[in-house]
Amino acid sequence: MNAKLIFGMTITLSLATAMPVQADSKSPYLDAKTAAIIKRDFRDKGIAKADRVNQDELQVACSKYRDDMPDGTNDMPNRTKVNLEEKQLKSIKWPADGNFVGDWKAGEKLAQSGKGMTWSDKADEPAGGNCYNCHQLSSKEIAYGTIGPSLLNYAKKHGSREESERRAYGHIYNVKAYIACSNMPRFGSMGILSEAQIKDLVALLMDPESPVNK
Amino acid sequence: MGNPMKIRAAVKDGVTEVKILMQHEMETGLRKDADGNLVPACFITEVKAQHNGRTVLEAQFGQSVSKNPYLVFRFKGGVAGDKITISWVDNKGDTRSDETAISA
Amino acid sequence: MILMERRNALKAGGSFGLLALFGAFGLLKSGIALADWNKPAFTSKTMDDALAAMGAMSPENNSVFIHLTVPEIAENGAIVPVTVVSSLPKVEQISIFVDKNPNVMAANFIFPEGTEYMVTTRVKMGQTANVVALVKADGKFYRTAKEVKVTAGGCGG
Amino acid sequence: MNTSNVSKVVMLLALATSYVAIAAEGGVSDSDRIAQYREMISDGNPADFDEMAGEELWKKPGGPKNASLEKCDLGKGSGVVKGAYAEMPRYFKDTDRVQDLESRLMTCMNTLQGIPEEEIAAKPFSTEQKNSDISTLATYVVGQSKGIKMAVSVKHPKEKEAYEIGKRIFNYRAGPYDFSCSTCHATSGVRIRMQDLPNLNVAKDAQAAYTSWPAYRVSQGLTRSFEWRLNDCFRQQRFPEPKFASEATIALTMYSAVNANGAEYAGPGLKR
Repeated sequence: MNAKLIFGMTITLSLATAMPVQADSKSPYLDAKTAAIIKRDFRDKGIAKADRVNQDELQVACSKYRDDMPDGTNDMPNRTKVNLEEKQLKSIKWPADGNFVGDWKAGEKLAQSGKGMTWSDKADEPAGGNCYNCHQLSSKEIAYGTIGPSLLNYAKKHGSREESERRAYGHIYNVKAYIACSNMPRFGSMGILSEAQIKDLVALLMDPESPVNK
Repeated sequence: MGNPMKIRAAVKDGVTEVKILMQHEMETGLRKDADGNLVPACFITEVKAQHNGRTVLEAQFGQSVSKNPYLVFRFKGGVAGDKITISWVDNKGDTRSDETAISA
Repeated sequence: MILMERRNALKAGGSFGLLALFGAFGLLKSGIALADWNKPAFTSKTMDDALAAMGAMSPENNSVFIHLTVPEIAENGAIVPVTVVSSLPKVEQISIFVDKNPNVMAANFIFPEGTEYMVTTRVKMGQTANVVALVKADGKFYRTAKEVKVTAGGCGG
Repeated sequence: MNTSNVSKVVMLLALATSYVAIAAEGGVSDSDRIAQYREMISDGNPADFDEMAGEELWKKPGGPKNASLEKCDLGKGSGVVKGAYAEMPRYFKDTDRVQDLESRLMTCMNTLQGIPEEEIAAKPFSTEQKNSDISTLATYVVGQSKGIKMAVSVKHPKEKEAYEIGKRIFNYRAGPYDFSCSTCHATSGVRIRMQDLPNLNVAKDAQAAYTSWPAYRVSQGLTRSFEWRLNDCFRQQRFPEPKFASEATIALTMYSAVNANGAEYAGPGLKR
């Protein structure tokens, strides 16, 4: 969790304070009270420690504004968005060997697994990619989600082979470098998947033999 | 002694429809608990449905019947107020019997 | 209505003595003895073995007179609803199998005269498999089958 | 016509029917198939057993004070269970705060029966080994609102405030995956894996979702409360655990319940 700025640490508002409120959508009082409640009402369980509720700069901004909404209700100022994306791009660690592609079969297994980082997961078990939860990646697998776009025929859709590989790696490593408030996790930047695992997923997207491109 | 079941029996146009929901774990004997130990098999093996004492359906179950078994069947005859009795036995010899009256 | 049923069930639950009596004499020695639990059939690992144990070596395929209703997709394999209706005359029994379960035979139903040739129940399925219905009518066996896809539920987290 | 002719006709008719069925199949989506599955299992809900057990618990004297919960005030007066859930969460004068059903049950178990709240909160959810009393009681209480229209008030300032805080928690992104409730529940017509996701900001979806909880969960073989539903959402959000019946979970419940107003309560439900 590099690049994690801890917000919400300075809130000193007492929850016991009874204060007449005008409850509406723009209320600094309610924002502060919500933050204090969240800090107080969540606790450690398994590997999920209470400090996970502390937001970084991106999470704060994306809780306040919506961006990349399918219904077009984007209300984040463009300057904020560009600024956030530039910072996120810096957190991407590109492969030192210049190779983006691993084993697509290992990638398919990762894509099917929804495990990782919940309080019922174990610390020493590697996380899955959770890909099918939100994306279609095979015309044979009927249990795929639609929160994200279908990735069928990915290899044919994103320019030259090199560009596509680099794009795929970057999006999996930290999608927020491209879409500030995307629903997708920052798999590399947040330490969810290793470089090798991300390469396996790039292979799943790019290999002509993988179900994505069949 | 097993837990109570839910029985609904209703007659329409001379046919009585009986719906039964039984409370039973229906353990297959193949499942492991959180500690990795096999949970011993425990499942209903036989069910009998009677209308005023006459058998109207007999069933035998294996491990593949779902937890809290559900059963629907129909028989000719039966009038409102008649007694429907459902009984089961499991592989450990536990039994349960409940009854209800047919409604119109 | 629901309340009344609940009361009946609770009342039944409360009268232990009566139930013990039911258990000992009502069910097991009711005069109309239950057919024996067919152990060879219920412990068969393959359809062929199970059919042999039921005395149904080569049942005739018939999806016209046996109407098998199952969902095409089951959101969870723990409950798969199955309804079998037969329009054959003189049905004696209807059996339900899941061809890829560890023990393939799920249930067997025996129909006395006057009971309609239909039954609904729910079975467990470990994976995508065929649900098979076997009907014995007038001494002969008939079968039909349908595939049920068992899907990965939720987000697997 | 002899018998063999009759069977030929029947055979032809059946073939024709199955042909029509196959032809129509092109228009059947997986969502339709799942809807068909849910319809097929909708009768015979094992949650009925928890309703029965909950009613027994409600009426049975227990706790250090050996008292029943029959005098518990769920908001419609002492002992009134019918329709109470359809108006919860709500503001309670005696505790001077907004409470959801489980929170209120905890208050009653504490004041009427003398059971310490920590003891109740330590066993909030049923497990394979043992049903949780408070969860079973909740199943009974919600069943007494079946068919009654959801009418959760935001008239009291604290009710309005709970709703507004709930909305903020709903949109609060955090944790290693950057998830909030809204990641999955603020867009219409999407699904995760095979499951359709309700857009809880929209009345139609919020109504269908909220009024079907608590529910018997087929995959777990247990009846699950609304507090459990929220708890497990946070688990999958990769959050730490929300404290049982805390201000945070009550506020989120308030947000969901108010958005479901106007719909007939239909639980306890039956889910995959």
